[in-house]
Amino acid sequence: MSIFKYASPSTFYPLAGKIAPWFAVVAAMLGAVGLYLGLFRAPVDFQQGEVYRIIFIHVPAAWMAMLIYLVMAAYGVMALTFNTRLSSMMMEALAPTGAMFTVLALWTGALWGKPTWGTFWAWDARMTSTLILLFLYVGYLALINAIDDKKRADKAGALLVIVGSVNVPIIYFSVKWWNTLHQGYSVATSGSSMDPSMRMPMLVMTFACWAYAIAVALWRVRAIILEREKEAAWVANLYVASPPKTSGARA
Amino acid sequence: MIALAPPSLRVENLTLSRGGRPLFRRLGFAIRSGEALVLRGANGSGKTSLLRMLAGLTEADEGEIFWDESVCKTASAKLRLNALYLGHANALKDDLTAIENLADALSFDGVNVTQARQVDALERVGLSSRQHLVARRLSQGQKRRIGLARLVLSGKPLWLLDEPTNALDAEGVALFIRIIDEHLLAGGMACIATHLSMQIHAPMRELSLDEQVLLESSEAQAATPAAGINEVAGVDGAARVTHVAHIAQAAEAT
Amino acid sequence: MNSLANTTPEMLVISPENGVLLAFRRDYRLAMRSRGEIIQALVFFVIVVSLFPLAVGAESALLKRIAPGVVWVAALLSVLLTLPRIFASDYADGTLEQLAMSPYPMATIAAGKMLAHWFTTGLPLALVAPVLGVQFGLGTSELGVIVASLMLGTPVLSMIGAIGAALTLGVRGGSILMALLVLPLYIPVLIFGAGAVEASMAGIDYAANLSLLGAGLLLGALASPFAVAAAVKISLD
Amino acid sequence: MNWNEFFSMGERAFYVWGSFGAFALLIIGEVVLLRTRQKKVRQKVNT
Repeated sequence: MSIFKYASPSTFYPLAGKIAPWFAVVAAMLGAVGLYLGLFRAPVDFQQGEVYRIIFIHVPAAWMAMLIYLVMAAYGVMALTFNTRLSSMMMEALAPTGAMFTVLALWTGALWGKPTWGTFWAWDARMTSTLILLFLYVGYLALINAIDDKKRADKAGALLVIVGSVNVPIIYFSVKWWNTLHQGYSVATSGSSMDPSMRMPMLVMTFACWAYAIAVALWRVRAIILEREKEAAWVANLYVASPPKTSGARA
Repeated sequence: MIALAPPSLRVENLTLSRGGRPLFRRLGFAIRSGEALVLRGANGSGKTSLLRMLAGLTEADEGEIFWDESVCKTASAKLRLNALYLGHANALKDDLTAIENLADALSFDGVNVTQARQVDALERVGLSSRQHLVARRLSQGQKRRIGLARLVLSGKPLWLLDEPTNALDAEGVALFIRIIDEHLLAGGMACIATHLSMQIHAPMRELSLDEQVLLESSEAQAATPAAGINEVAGVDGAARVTHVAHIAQAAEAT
Repeated sequence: MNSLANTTPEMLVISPENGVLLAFRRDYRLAMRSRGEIIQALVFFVIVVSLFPLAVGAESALLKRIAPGVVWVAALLSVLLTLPRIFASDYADGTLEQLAMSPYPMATIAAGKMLAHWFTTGLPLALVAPVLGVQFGLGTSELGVIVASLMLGTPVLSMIGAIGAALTLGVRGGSILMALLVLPLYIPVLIFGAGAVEASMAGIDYAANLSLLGAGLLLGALASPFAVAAAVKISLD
Repeated sequence: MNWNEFFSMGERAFYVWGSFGAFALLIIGEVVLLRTRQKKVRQKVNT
């Protein structure tokens, strides 16, 4: 089928190489604009003063952490149903970035919690769920590294992320239930009631993170494709024709 | 009889690579009713993987398997219904006795066999006095014989056997030859992966996985020309003889 | 000697419930043959629970407050320890391949094996838990809620655990890896299970918790056999 | 625009710059790691 023309690694490799830099440039620009707006333009919050600016990276990071996991689950469904190797490679490419965003969300959440509630870790519902999401990422990465046969690792990883993604809403719901049962803290990101000049930087930063994640995932999937297709014919003549421009010309 | 219309198994351009290393590429062959195909090849040449593919356990990278001329995905239920796969492992539970293991295996095969016939089968394979012995205390050869008893009773048309005679003594091997001859005579089919020579009397062909060359068995007297012939059974059953070089070329083209 | 080979055998009825029943009876019989393992899991559960008073002191008010969490975490760990038993020995001796070759769908066989695993681990835990509850000073109604929550929760633990066990078959370092995969998914069951007991202690309505556990049981019963079957097929490939 | 007031972030400098610093560190770290991985693979392909 034509749609699978791009699903074969050999045709996707150059395509990814071409579009990844564009996303990187967009990410850098949006990131710069977002940081500028967030740090310089956004007004001081009457309650939390300057420290609230942390949400300009905390909230996008938390959203990205969740979004990337769900995108991985979508690729997982494709990997298991259409048996395309590329979708499981995309999963493997996205996972480290998703885990990074989760760590970033937890780190910035803790640093924001200390001045606001006096403790780095307040067992707040969203933060606890993000911590469990990090466990899911680590579980996936551990599983695919523990299985040697790539074909099995791909499918096992896909199944795990699909099962995990079914559980993510359940986890978020149960943690919220557990949190209201014990104490009522909650991260005060009342998104809607925020002053527009505060919401704008956050949106810009979110799109910056999207562009960044796409660029990094495409670059990493290129590395994964090369690692897996080392012996393939198309890889060999790929480098005979055009020596890589990054490092010195190879004999 | 095993089945009304004689079943046949045909395989076309089967490709499998393990850990980045291609085991075989665009492999094609057929097994007709009443015939045994013996898989030859060095260790790690993919004999077991090919058997497991025919058994519907392993998925091929490419290629189709035709059972009774209807194509089925390589790891499909239809294949599993008609095949009995005996791997290296004896597939016995150490805590169960010989008769319990046999009964369990047959019930999971979906076959209703009376206790009496199970005891007869165990007697036939020389385990009558040990049927209530826990499998842990049986020797490798005796465990293999439980597998033979299961073969006899399962009534599956296609037998996929991985080194069936290892750990069997001379008398055991003779017993195995008798059982498989009966099976083939009755119209059954078998695919046997082994490096030992098989004195099967029924028509037998050998497929060498190292060079992907299908050699006619001695009975068929087809002289093997110097270049080696890969006989790919056409749809109408007439053997289309294609030169091995052509196959190798096609393989590189993909 | 009549040759047994060519009499076509008569086929059994290949229906899902037969598959589940067959697999359950097989695994249950195997578990009974090594009864020691069942007792060991129970003893582990009792030991882990009795560690806590030694750790936090025997002051009854405190013990009563932590009782639900302690009992539930210990039950969860006991189930986790026995998960490899579902598939690992069958994978090792080659019987899992034969089960996969069976005309009974793998999902039914997996369901039967999960049921047998629950029957030999989860159920005994639920029955022993009240004795430990007394040790922690829980009232009779609370003991009833502990048993109810464990009866509803431990099957879900077996189902989710079976997916983890099947995925990590034959993988080096498999048991720790399996725990890593399975524990995050156990958290909702832990929250609602322990939450039910805590709610009953606080005298508030615990029916919601139990019904959510029941919902989890239903979702698990419908979805997990297919997930486990897929995981087994992947591991056997 | 007086810079040291900006950098003090209402005496919350540690928390704000700790967060933004981690943000920059993780992003740049990931890109650098990715670069080395690609270089390593390219060498392996060419040999």
